[in-house]
Amino acid sequence: MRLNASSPWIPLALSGDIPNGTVIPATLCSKPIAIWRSQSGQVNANGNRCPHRGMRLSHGFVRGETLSCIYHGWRFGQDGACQHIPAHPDVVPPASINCGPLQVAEQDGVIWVAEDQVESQPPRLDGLKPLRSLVFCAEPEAILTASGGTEVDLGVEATLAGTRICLLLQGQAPAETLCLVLVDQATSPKACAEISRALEGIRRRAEGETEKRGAA
Amino acid sequence: MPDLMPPRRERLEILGEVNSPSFVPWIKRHSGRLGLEASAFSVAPGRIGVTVAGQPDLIDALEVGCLLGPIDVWVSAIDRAPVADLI
Amino acid sequence: MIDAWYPVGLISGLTREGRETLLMEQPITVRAGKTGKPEVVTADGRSLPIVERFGHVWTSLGTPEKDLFTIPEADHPERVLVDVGVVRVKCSPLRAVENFLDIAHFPFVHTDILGAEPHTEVEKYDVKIREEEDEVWATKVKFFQPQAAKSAEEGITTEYMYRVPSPTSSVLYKTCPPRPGEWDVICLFVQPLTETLCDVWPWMALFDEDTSMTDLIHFQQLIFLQDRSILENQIPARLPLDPGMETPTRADLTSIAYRRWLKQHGYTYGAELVAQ
Amino acid sequence: MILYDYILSPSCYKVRLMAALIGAPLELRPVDFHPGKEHLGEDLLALNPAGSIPILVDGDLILSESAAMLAYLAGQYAPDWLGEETATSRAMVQQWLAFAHRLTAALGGARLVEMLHGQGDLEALQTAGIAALRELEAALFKRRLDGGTWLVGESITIADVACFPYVALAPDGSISLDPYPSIRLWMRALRGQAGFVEMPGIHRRHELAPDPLTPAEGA
Repeated sequence: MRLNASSPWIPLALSGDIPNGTVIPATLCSKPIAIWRSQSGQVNANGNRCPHRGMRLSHGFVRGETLSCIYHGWRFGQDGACQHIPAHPDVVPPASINCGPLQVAEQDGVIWVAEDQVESQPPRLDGLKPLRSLVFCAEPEAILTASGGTEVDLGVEATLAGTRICLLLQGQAPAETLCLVLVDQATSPKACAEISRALEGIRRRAEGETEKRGAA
Repeated sequence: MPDLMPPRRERLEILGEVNSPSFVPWIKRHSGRLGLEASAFSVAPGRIGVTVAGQPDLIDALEVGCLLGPIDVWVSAIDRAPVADLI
Repeated sequence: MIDAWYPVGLISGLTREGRETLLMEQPITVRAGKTGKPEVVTADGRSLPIVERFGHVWTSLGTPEKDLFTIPEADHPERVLVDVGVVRVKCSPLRAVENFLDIAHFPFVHTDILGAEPHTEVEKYDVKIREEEDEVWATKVKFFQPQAAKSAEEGITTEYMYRVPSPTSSVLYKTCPPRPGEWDVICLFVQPLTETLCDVWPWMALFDEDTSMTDLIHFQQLIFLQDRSILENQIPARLPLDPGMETPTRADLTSIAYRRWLKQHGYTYGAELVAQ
Repeated sequence: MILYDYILSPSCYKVRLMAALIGAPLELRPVDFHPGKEHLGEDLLALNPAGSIPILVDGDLILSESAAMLAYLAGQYAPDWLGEETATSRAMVQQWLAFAHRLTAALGGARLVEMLHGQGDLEALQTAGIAALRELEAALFKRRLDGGTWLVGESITIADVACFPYVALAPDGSISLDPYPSIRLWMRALRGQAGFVEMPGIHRRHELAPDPLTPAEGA
């Protein structure tokens, strides 16, 4: 499967999974990154490595409009630039000390990250709303097979519990795929619950398939 | 945020087994990361000189980084002296 | 590093059947011999040299040129000697030592115990590689601590000295609240299992008549285990000997001196030579 | 009320955390579990022949199961934490208390092997741990669909406290929590409760303390 062939934007999380004042780890083209949302609601993404001594920033905390490293409290702004070094409180850090900011866009309830500067907007997901994200210990091909759906640019379209769903797939590591699940906008909460349960079944089948192939 | 510390200009003399060709570019890169202006490099056997300008604590940080440096150099000492007349 | 001494078990924990473990990827067995004296043997039956000191059994895969370092202060008869036990950490043995030498993380990792915001500033301190002893020493290290030791009730500025006498051991001397003028001795002895996995054996020699042994053990385990999630989440896993991808500052001077000393001796087991 | 306690035991932490969250008085009696194996000594075996900790002693009452301790503390000091008085709610709380045993066996087992030299089939423990985390994630996602935050009902219960510690410490057993957004949000909500206390491996939420760089209001 060739995922996401036509867009530089990679879908990496659902908006609802990152409320204000939180940070999560993610993987962008097998590179660890941190995605965080400031107290005012602004989403940001950067490398998941503090430029000071290499601590994962996804273990840190969001205070106001800044992300702090849990190790020594180095504080970074939305442009990725270091704003404060607690061990040397009088220093005004230069913008060149930064945690590798990435371009990020939030659209249709999905958070998209791009490796390089891009002018375009992420693809629209018309008529769909986000449901949940799952990680499959399986390759995208196995997920396609298990879902009984058809391949589209960003992953798979399928029908589950009588509803149109879209699985945005992103390989994170060998046999590890992030799956952002979108459902038809009109789906009722009851149907959403049903789809969520059915997804667990697709995951079992896809992982069973991957295991079989691995053993062969 | 107010700029609490006035910038300073200093001459660093980096002594030791420092003549690997990797070191000067390394110092330039590291100075750049620290937002320091590094200029007037001079290279002699067992010695690299560089003039840097910027916040004192960040010049300290450059000294700390250079003390370790890349794997193919051995820095035995770094002498620092203020350059008074340039700012 | 093969000729250095490494801790491989508590003397008090020795058994006849022994404990199977690793030392720099070599399988070894640490056990009490027939006379009760400790023995360390490799998988191919080679007996390794032994030192019994500071509550632990020490051994070496090579031929140690020097005797194991000493801690004269620890011999004081009134000190309580504390075997803290062992914790396995998925990190480079060198990273475990480096973290132990660091005070700037206290307010964020050991919050309200060893440090607290807004007292985050690290004052200048002295660091040198002492040529005669061939050890790294950091002295006049001062930091504000809300609860400096189990016996401390309120915040004080605590003074520390750090010492690295062997590649994976560190000794910390810190102000001893009940005995002004004396130092508490807290050690971190690290057994390198692989380049990215280690067993950490903290050990202490304290002046503290009031606190129970169990409380002392728990306090040190609490502190050390707070560091574990940090140590397992630094990138790269091995300790960089080139800081080109990092931003050390004056507060990191002990860490840098330790790395310089490792580099000077070619102690690179668990180290990353090129910045990445 | 005396808790025979070990600082690194997630099961002991459950009881410390519960007491802190509801403001129940608790006298701690530290047990030299590691390296001293005091829990297997005569004195503690006399209290709890199973040789496990925690042990909670209140007068003549001796409890050796952490779930029972949570129920006892809540019953004494904060009955709301037992859940609503409906058959469904009571059953669901029991369901999660039993589920917490699976977390202890799998995630706790992996943690003992990876951290404290315990014995066990690490891969099997991790597989069981991941299965349990996926089950929890699915249940918490379902709760989010209904607008809920906690495992049972509208407010936090002993079920949440019982499941929290071993889940939060899953990385100690080399089991990543990265794939579980709903678990992450649930843990964050619990760590944000008034009275929350930490244990090694579970950090506090620093952002809840006043920002030292922002002058306090009125200052």
